[in-house]
Amino acid sequence: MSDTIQIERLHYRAGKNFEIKELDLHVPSGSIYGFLGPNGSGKTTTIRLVLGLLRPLSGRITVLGLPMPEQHARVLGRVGYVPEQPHLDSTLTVRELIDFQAAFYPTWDRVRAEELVQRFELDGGSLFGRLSKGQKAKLMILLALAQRGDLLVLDEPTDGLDPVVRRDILSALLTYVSERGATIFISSHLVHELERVCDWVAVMDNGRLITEAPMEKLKQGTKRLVVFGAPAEIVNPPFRVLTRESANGGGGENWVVGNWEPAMTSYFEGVGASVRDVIDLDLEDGFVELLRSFRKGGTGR
Amino acid sequence: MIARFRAVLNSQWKWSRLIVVLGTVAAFAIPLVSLQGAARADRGALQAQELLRAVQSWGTLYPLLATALGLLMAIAAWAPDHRGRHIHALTLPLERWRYVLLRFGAGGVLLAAPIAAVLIGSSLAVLTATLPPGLQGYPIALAVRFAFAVFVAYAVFFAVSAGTARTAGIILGVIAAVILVQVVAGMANIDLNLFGAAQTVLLQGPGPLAVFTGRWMLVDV
Amino acid sequence: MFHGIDPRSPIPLYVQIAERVRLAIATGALGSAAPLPSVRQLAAELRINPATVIQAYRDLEAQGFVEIRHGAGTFVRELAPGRRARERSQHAVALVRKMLAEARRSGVSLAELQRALDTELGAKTT
Amino acid sequence: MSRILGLVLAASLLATPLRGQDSLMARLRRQADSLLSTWREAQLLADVADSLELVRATAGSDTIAVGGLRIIVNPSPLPWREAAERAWSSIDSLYGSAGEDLPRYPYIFRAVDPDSGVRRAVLHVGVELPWDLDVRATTTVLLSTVVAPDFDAALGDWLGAALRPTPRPQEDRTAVFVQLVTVPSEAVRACFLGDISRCKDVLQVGDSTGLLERWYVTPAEREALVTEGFSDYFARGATAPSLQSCRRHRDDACTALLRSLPPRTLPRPLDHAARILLVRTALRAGGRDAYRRLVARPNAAIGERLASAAGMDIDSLVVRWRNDVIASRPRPLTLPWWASFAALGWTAFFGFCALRSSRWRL
Repeated sequence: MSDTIQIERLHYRAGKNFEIKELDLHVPSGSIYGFLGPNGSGKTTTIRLVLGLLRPLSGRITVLGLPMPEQHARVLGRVGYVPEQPHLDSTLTVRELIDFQAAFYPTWDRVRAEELVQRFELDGGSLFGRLSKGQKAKLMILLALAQRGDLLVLDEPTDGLDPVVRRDILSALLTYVSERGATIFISSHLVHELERVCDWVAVMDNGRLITEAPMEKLKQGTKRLVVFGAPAEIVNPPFRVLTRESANGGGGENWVVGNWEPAMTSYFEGVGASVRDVIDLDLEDGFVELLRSFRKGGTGR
Repeated sequence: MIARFRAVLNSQWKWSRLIVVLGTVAAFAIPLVSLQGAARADRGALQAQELLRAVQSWGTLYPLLATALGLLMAIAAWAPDHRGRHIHALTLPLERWRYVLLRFGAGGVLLAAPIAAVLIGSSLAVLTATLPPGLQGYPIALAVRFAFAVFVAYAVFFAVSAGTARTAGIILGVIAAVILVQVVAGMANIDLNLFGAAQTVLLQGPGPLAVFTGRWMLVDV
Repeated sequence: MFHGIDPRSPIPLYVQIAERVRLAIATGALGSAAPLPSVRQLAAELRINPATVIQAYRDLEAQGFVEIRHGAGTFVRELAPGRRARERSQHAVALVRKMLAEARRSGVSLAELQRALDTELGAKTT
Repeated sequence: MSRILGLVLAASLLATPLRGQDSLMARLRRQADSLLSTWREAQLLADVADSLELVRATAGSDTIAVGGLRIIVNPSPLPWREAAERAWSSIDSLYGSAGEDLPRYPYIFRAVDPDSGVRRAVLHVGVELPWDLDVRATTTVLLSTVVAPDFDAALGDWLGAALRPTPRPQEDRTAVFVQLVTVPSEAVRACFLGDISRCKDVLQVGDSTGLLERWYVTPAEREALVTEGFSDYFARGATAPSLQSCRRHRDDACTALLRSLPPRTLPRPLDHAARILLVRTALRAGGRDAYRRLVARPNAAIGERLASAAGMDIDSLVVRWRNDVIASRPRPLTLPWWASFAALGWTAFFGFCALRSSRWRL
């Protein structure tokens, strides 16, 4: 299964204070790829690099099999992009914006566009500047979907929108994916939304990729263990210790571990400790723990 | 390619509607007004001299109108892009130079309206006015000169506003440097006449602004 | 039928969906040869990844509950009579097991649990 | 002179006691006599110097004779021979047979190196010119030094300018055309439209009585002439009130003012270019002896002299003159051809600069 987006050893620096070093990222085609990360972690920069808006210092980016930014003209024809801030001109009306966009994409699907205009209840004559935040988001999603692209790059599409609008957008997105089998690269802060929709997850912090794994593997693999009698130093465990704190009251310790398999409880007997309980973590807790351990330990994968 | 050009043309038309309409009205009115007042046959032999003077004074409006049209159209072409920090344009599936060419062409097409208005206005003016014997109208020559002036002005301001802030900065920097050197030379009373040199380079000869200077005479001997 | 699907629970979504379908079949809410919602419709409605729905339907097909006819959709298969009863009893056992784990975690002894069950069941039968 | 002497005396009186009174007068008289003798001596020396100068200027230089033209030049890279031939051809075409009288005295030219700063003896006779001129410039120098032979005052007054051969007659005709069209005078316009008698009036070759009415026919012209041409001249003194009334379109006031002008100061509607063109037309029409006939009777009326020179009556001469002028309408001053290419070139250049606008802007 080839990857829709491949980034190898990407190196980019903007000014003095921010830098992306040695970034490797693979988005399998047909997947819905969630891109998690705190503000300022380089998500938007990475997206702009993928779209050829920025020029990397070194490294290779391949989108839909073509090198970027060299082939940006051909690639962008098959990519729908929804930016974080609305990038459309506020003095044009919705109808004009749709017609403008239609002229630039050979695979433009006029029927879908009209259908989405009805569904999103957008008024063709109103100026883009006067639309509400939700309507603007809907219009940008409409433009991205109506292009019938093979890849949708969404930079916090539903951020700060009310649940109703979010629901409309998500269902329209998912309908599109199931029809066209397109790949979605979505960066968001709404972890629950990603948890529900994505089958791949990547976590990025301060310009470095912490982890990139299928959603299930990440969720199953991250557990909180209640451990008693564990020695201070543990020798190369099969799993990855993210954090290790003494539980408040009751002498045990709370561990958070990654890459966990159920069979690994036997390792603790070998070390003379006992695992009282294995608690599942949802994506949000897992994400928070990952970030904390990464920032403390600074270890990568 | 045609659909893309039409799309860019529509958006450009929406942004520069006012400029084009006002420009066209002005371009149509100036020649008519310049001849109307002065072509009174009852002034007898004085008519020729008065007519030439009037045409001469009204004539200075054409280069001004041409420069204004070029400047405003260039701004109308690039202001929205600058506001959106060019992201929308850069995500469109075409090379940058092709997009810029579309913008340039769209502006050019829209500027055809005022140019046609000058041609029609001046032809009409020459036909309706009773010219004194010996004087002749040159509507086409005037319209052609106006067209070149508009396009040169448009191209200059288009290049400046299309460029990033850096290129605009460079151009302004050069101008500022020339002025500074001239002032310093003036103080140190070295007889260095940069303005004169710049003027000859730009205005006379095949300089870019040569088409602006010269005789904007709708009616001449 | 699919309300309360919880993406945050450790149980994967496709497992939850498959379970709900089996339950519906077991309780007779889905008669034999009844059509299941299409992948696109269910994905849009529940706002989950279509691949998840597909995987759930495949598991069900593997377990013999449904058959996927390409282009026409997914339909419940003709089940042997005993199959529904066995399914229902399996579901009951799963419920009890979950209740026991919950009781242990909250420190409720087995005897107390037994007494609560009798009173609850007693009240129901009279 | 006496006043200064008085002063000197007063000063000396004040400065010195009175006893040497008579000796002062004797001394001044002796001084005056010695001054007189030195002055006469200087006179003699000057004459000698002039003759010497003449010899020196012409010594060691060759003379070039082309037709009636004889010029003495010092050896220099200037193309004298060719320039002389060209000059002579246009002199001959203008003056015809009268050209032969020119050699009465040769013209002296001395070419000097324009770059060298070395001090040269001042040349009192002949013309000094830099030697880096091309043929055209040298010809023009020659033509401007040649004076029309026995050119009389009456003709000079009428013409108002020197009659010189010109290598480029076409420019004069277009200049006259522009005048005929733009001069604010009804008579000139009538002439332009074909009324030959008006043409004769404005050229001042016909009947020259009542010129004001002939030249400035309509009140508007007269008023324009007064208010624009002579407003400051009449603004002072006695004529001020009539100037005000003339400004209020009172034609009689304007006419009175114009009449009050001293003779021959009333501005002629056409300037000298028109009249020079008329003379040229006459000389060209009259053949080789036309010039001789023109200057033959200095006190005859200008009209008759021109007619006799041209060998035709004055009316047909004026008709020919007018046809020449009408035929040479100036080429319409549209955009020069290279300007259009330059404009297109600059448009393309700046367009290209825009195309290079960098794509990496974020």
